[in-house]
Amino acid sequence: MITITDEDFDPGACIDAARDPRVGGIVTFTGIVRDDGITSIELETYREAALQELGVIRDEALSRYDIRSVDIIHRVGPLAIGDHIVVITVGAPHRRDAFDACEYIIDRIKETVPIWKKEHTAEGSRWVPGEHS
Amino acid sequence: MITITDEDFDPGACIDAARDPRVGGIVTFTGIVRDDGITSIELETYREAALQELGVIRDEALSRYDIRSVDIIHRVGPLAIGDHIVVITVGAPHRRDAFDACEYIIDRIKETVPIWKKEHTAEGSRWVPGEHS
Amino acid sequence: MKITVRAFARFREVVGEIQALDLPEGSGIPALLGALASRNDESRDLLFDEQGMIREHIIFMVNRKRVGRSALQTIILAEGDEVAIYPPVAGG
Amino acid sequence: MKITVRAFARFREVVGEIQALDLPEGSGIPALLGALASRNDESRDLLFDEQGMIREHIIFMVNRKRVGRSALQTIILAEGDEVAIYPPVAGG
Repeated sequence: MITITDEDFDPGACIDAARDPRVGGIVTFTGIVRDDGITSIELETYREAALQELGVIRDEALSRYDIRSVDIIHRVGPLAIGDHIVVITVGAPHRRDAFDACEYIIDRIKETVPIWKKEHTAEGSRWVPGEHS
Repeated sequence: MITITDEDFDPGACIDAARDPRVGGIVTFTGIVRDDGITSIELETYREAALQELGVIRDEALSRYDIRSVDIIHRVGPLAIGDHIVVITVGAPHRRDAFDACEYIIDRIKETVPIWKKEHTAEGSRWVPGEHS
Repeated sequence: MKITVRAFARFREVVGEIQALDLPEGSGIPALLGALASRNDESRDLLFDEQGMIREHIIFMVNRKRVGRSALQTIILAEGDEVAIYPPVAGG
Repeated sequence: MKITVRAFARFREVVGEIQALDLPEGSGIPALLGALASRNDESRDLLFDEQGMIREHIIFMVNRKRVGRSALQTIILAEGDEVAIYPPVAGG
């Protein structure tokens, strides 16, 4: 399942949903708001294009790796330190594919999915430059 | 925290415990019982030595990677298909360290921690040979 | 013809989130950007460099498909197209 | 002297989970294995190959510290030591 939401979500529920008799390993990446001297952040998205792009990335992962499931939830809107930003859950027969696919997906998200991050600090606000700008 | 338990556990609670202002990424590996034509499995441990060895592996990971937390829970006793076997949770400022450390830990567990797996099938039972035998 | 322009992040803050532009038939991306840039200096600076070239880092989508640098000058827009402009992404 | 032997997995099934052996002072691992092997053919087969050598894949711990192949013949046990024997691990 691919979701972009303004609400908090539960990474544990994603792991639970990935349990399947053909699956031996589930790898989850949970991104949270780190305190880099900020007070809060704000995530903005081009929602229709982001959902489409997340679907492309999921399909790429499913075709490149021997995995059974990919689930992605990305939060948008105002977030505080420690809040969940994204959770990616990959279920696979064997752990190596689950690790590789999960890392592939988060790398691709940071390259191509239209989501932007604005950091608010005591001194002001700034848009975070992309890793691939 | 390092735990070896006869009871089921909650991977989501481990992710929750790893949230910290200095952490930007949490990587979790959850191993579950895959259906390889088995009916159930049984995990046996040399508990005191296994706890000690898991502590060594955690400390190795903390010194090799830029990470903030390592939590490991390993289940022992009789397990059914789909049951949790192990959960490893690593929190780090940046995702790459969290992925690398988590994969390092599960690889090391399979090499050195005294835990053994017996598979029960319709035809009989057998001890699973180690990946590093 | 009517073209919908959507802008995100810093681009949204400067040129506005969503707007309907009325452009001559046969217009392409440069004409659309020219219309946006003509409004004020801040928009012009955001979209064009000192030589009047479209700034390198702007990403374009037409109807939710990426338009690469090489197609920027040649693509022809059509009635009802949705053009999105935005800076490099930073999600995850 | 009293030595506690603990065995796991297939080794537990053949030689028993835990037992107190009474060995002569100065005994090492080979003497301990010899005492276990003397009980029945199954134990002997599990611990020694056809040439009477300790089988390659057995892992040994003395007081929860791994004993490598090279130390197997030289290590001297002491009163109260806990010796664990087991096959390659398969957890995770």
